[in-house]
Amino acid sequence: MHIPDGYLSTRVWVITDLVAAPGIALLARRAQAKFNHHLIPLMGVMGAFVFAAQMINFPAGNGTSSHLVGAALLSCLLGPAAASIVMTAILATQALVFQDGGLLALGANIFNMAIAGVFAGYLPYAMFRGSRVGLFLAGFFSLMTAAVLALSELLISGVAMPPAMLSVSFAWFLVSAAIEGALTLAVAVALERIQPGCLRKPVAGGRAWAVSGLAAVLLSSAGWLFASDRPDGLESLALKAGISNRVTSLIASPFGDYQASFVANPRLAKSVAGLAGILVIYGLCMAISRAIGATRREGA
Amino acid sequence: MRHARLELWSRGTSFAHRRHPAAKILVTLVFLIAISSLHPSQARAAIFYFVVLTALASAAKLPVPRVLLAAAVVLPFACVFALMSFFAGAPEKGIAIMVRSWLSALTTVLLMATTAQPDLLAGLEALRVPRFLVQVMQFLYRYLLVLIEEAGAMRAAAASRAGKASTLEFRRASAAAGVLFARSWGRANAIHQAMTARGFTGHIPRFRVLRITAADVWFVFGLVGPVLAVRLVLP
Amino acid sequence: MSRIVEVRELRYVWEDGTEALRGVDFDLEAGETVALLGPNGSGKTTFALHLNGLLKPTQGTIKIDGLPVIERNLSQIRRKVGLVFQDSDNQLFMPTVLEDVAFAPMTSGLSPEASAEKAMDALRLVAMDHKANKAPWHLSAGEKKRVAIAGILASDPLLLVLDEPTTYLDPPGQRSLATLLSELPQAKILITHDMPFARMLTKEAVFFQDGQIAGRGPVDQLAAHFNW
Amino acid sequence: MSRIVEVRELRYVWEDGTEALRGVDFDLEAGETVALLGPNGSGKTTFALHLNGLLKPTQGTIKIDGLPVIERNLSQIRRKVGLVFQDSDNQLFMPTVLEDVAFAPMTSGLSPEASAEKAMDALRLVAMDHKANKAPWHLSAGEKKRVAIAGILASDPLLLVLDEPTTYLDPPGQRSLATLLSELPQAKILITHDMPFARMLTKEAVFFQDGQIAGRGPVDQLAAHFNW
Ligand SMILES: Nc1ncnc2c1ncn2[C@@H]1O[C@H](COP(=O)(O)OP(=O)(O)OP(=O)(O)O)[C@@H](O)[C@H]1O
Ligand SMILES: Nc1ncnc2c1ncn2[C@@H]1O[C@H](COP(=O)(O)OP(=O)(O)OP(=O)(O)O)[C@@H](O)[C@H]1O
Ligand SMILES: [Mg+2]
Ligand SMILES: [Mg+2]
Repeated sequence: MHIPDGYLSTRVWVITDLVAAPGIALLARRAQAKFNHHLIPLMGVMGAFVFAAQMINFPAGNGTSSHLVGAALLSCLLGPAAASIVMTAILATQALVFQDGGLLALGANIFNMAIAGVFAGYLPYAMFRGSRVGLFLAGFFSLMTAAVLALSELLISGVAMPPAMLSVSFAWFLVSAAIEGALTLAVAVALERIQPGCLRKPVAGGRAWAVSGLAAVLLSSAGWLFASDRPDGLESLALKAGISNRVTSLIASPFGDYQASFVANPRLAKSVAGLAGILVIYGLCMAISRAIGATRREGA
Repeated sequence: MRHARLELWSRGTSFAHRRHPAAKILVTLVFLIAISSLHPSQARAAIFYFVVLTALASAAKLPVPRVLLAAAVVLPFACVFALMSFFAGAPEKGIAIMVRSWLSALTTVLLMATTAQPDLLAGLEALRVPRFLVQVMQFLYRYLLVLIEEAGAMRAAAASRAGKASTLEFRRASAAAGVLFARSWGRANAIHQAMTARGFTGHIPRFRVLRITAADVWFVFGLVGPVLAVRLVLP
Repeated sequence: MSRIVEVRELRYVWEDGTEALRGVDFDLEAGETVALLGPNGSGKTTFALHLNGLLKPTQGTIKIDGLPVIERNLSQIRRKVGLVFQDSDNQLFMPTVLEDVAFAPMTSGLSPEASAEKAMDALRLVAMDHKANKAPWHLSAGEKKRVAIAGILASDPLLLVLDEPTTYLDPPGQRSLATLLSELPQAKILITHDMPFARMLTKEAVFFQDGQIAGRGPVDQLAAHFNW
Repeated sequence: MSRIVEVRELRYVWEDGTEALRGVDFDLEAGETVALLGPNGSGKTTFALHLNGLLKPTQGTIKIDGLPVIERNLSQIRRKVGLVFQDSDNQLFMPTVLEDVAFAPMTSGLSPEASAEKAMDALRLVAMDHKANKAPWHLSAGEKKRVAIAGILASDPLLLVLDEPTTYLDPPGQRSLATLLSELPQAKILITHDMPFARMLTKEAVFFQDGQIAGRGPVDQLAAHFNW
């Protein structure tokens, strides 16, 4: 699930970083606005709790055991915006301290798990008004979304994979997602028993957020499928659908051709494109934080 | 555990340890970008990066073999993909993934092994990562050990009174997760109380003012230059 | 002498219905030191948490240095009251010892340099200045306790509230803590089960029982009366 | 008399390189009680964690009741050794006090009713039967300690290892714990900084220093020698 560095093509990691960075900046602002200053230690400790909870082994039958991933649980506990920030902090810590997941790939991992995974979990939770079905589906969809996104990013990046592996992967995802659903439900029930009222009741506004979040997820994942420049694994799939060519030419926007054509050497071009991508992300974040700072001063 | 070793290394005082964390993060990113686009055919560039990274590790007075080993944690996962590439008829792609992910991990390990955790956070803040996120990371790291230790101790306590932890069934395990949560929640409240008691009103001040020196500038250009030049020159 | 603490008819009920405090009246004058004794679960910690507004009374009033402990005054109150918690892990939350101790001076608006200097002075008082740049989670239990105390000293409180400060300290550590505290001029409330330690620091004690004050007087007399 | 504990040349290095134990030899006969004294950070807790295999020696061997402490024997060993952790928060992991204390009897195969009864007996011994249905993390610090001790008593071990069992206990609690322990026939290893408590329970002590045993002998003699 945690994509390390070295797997993703320049295009994929640049785009995911471009989506994730401002997304997280916005969510950080939202989470910060919503709670009082109680929030910082609470979110940090909840992140540590998810880390620690991953140490608890759940026997999954036939001698194997499994552990919680936690994105869905966090979104039921803290609401989606705060949960996204906590997951981001977890992913960054895992990448830096434990080399679990890459740094350039951090954007992709954040997008898959901290944004898409969290919102995909919150949507069913909100739709089923926090019932048990909702909790199970939260875990299920959260993991499924994150896993499918990770897989498509790898495929788009041109990671070679025998076609048979694809169906095996999907079967495996289904099983893991079902386990995550069961764990989310079991742990949430235990929490409610121990500390009644700790799960956040989904609010009306939260539902709108969840819907738009999921829509964004679906749109952008579809976008990547088509933006793919070397769709080894997905190639056959897309070709069968007969849409690949049409859409690729459709999306051939200036940015699609971002490989800085003025640099002759194609390999250097990739590095330069990467650097340029970083600069763009950086600039975007600066602009957003400026904007946030400005609105906050106005508000104060 | 991994973090213990990295933390131990990060307390060194070498030239690399003393560089501004933001400078080190920048250099790390440049290395990662260069490495991430290495092609299967570019063995010479890969070797060059390996040599530079190893030289940096030894200049930072780190135990080079153990650093190399620490970066190798990513290899088992990469092996799976290498095998898949092999079966998909593109073995060279698999090799490239293994090389790239190992070199990338090596770069990250070097960053962490030469940067103490508070400095790293200060560096992230200097690069304008949202302060709010950085502070959540600070608390996460601070209580990571405490809670992992508590979870471990709970497991041990169960084990020491029951023979074997695996006799816990699914429901007991979820009860344990629930207790861990309740205690984490309680701890978060206690921490907030302690912070409030000492004047916290939503803003955590920092006074470790790190200044960018000429040495930092040399450090960045001295490394970024060759790294990019090699990508340009070597076929 | 001015009155530092004035508590009237304080009641507190925990969320799960436990009545932890059931009408407590308590006074403390400037510079005085008093030991809070009493059985486990008698409400001492709950009482201490009220003194700087961390818990809101279910009923009753509290004044610190003449100032009512209410929302509006909290930031002033918290500058006056230094609370050393039972668990130092909860108290030390910054990435380094120095930053942690400098936290209170910094938030009170001092410059970084002045804060650092003040923090170093406090660390010297507890003999921990040589570990200023360590991470708090690398310290032994006793060292953590010392740093927690330094963090309180650095904030120059009017009143020190110490909740079982000798736990986990080895005997020499306990003695040096007693010496340090006895040299500080502030008013002190000392929650402890360690009678020799209490005797080293004060003659005056209060005895808690079932959320009420069951007696006030000389340590030895209370100890004899409650068979302590 | 049979030998309950036999430790030879025990060394332990923590992950971060701290040498916590540097060659410890230690013996204990059935029914004997010994106090482990020594400064903060001298390795006492690390030593205790080895006795039921929670830590694996970097070097050296440990035998409990003649049985080597190795993976294969752990479930037997753990039934023989009852460990009261330094931090009772780490020890209480079930949702209610009663369930926690009944945990060991339950897993040893007793019926739920018999386990609950056994647990209630143990809770009565530490005067905590009236809080049987409370959540452990809602207890006061001393109450937690009592429950932790009850959890060990309910498991009927051969050897009791108590890591600072008097922390947070009120003086009557300390005395009744001393009485209770002195009436138990088991062998006991008592880690403590509380000298009066140590003296109440045993004449024999071991002094840890820098991960080694720096002396073994009568409590008073060691205390005088190490200025304790
Ligand atoms: N968070 C909580 N929720 C519910 N009840 C609590 C909570 N904390 C404490 N209590 C209860 O309130 C009462 C008073 O607890 P308190 O911690 O003030 O006791 P104490 O005098 O400090 O005891 P000790 O000497 O053991 O520290 C006890 O009965 C305890 O069980
Ligand atoms: N988890 C750990 N990781 C690294 N070092 C540790 C760890 N736990 C303890 N140590 C170190 O090992 C040494 C021995 O610690 P230990 O906890 O055994 O001391 P102790 O004698 O029980 O002290 P105290 O009286 O304070 O409880 C200390 O130097 C301590 O810093
Ligand atoms: Mg208390
Ligand atoms: Mg200890």
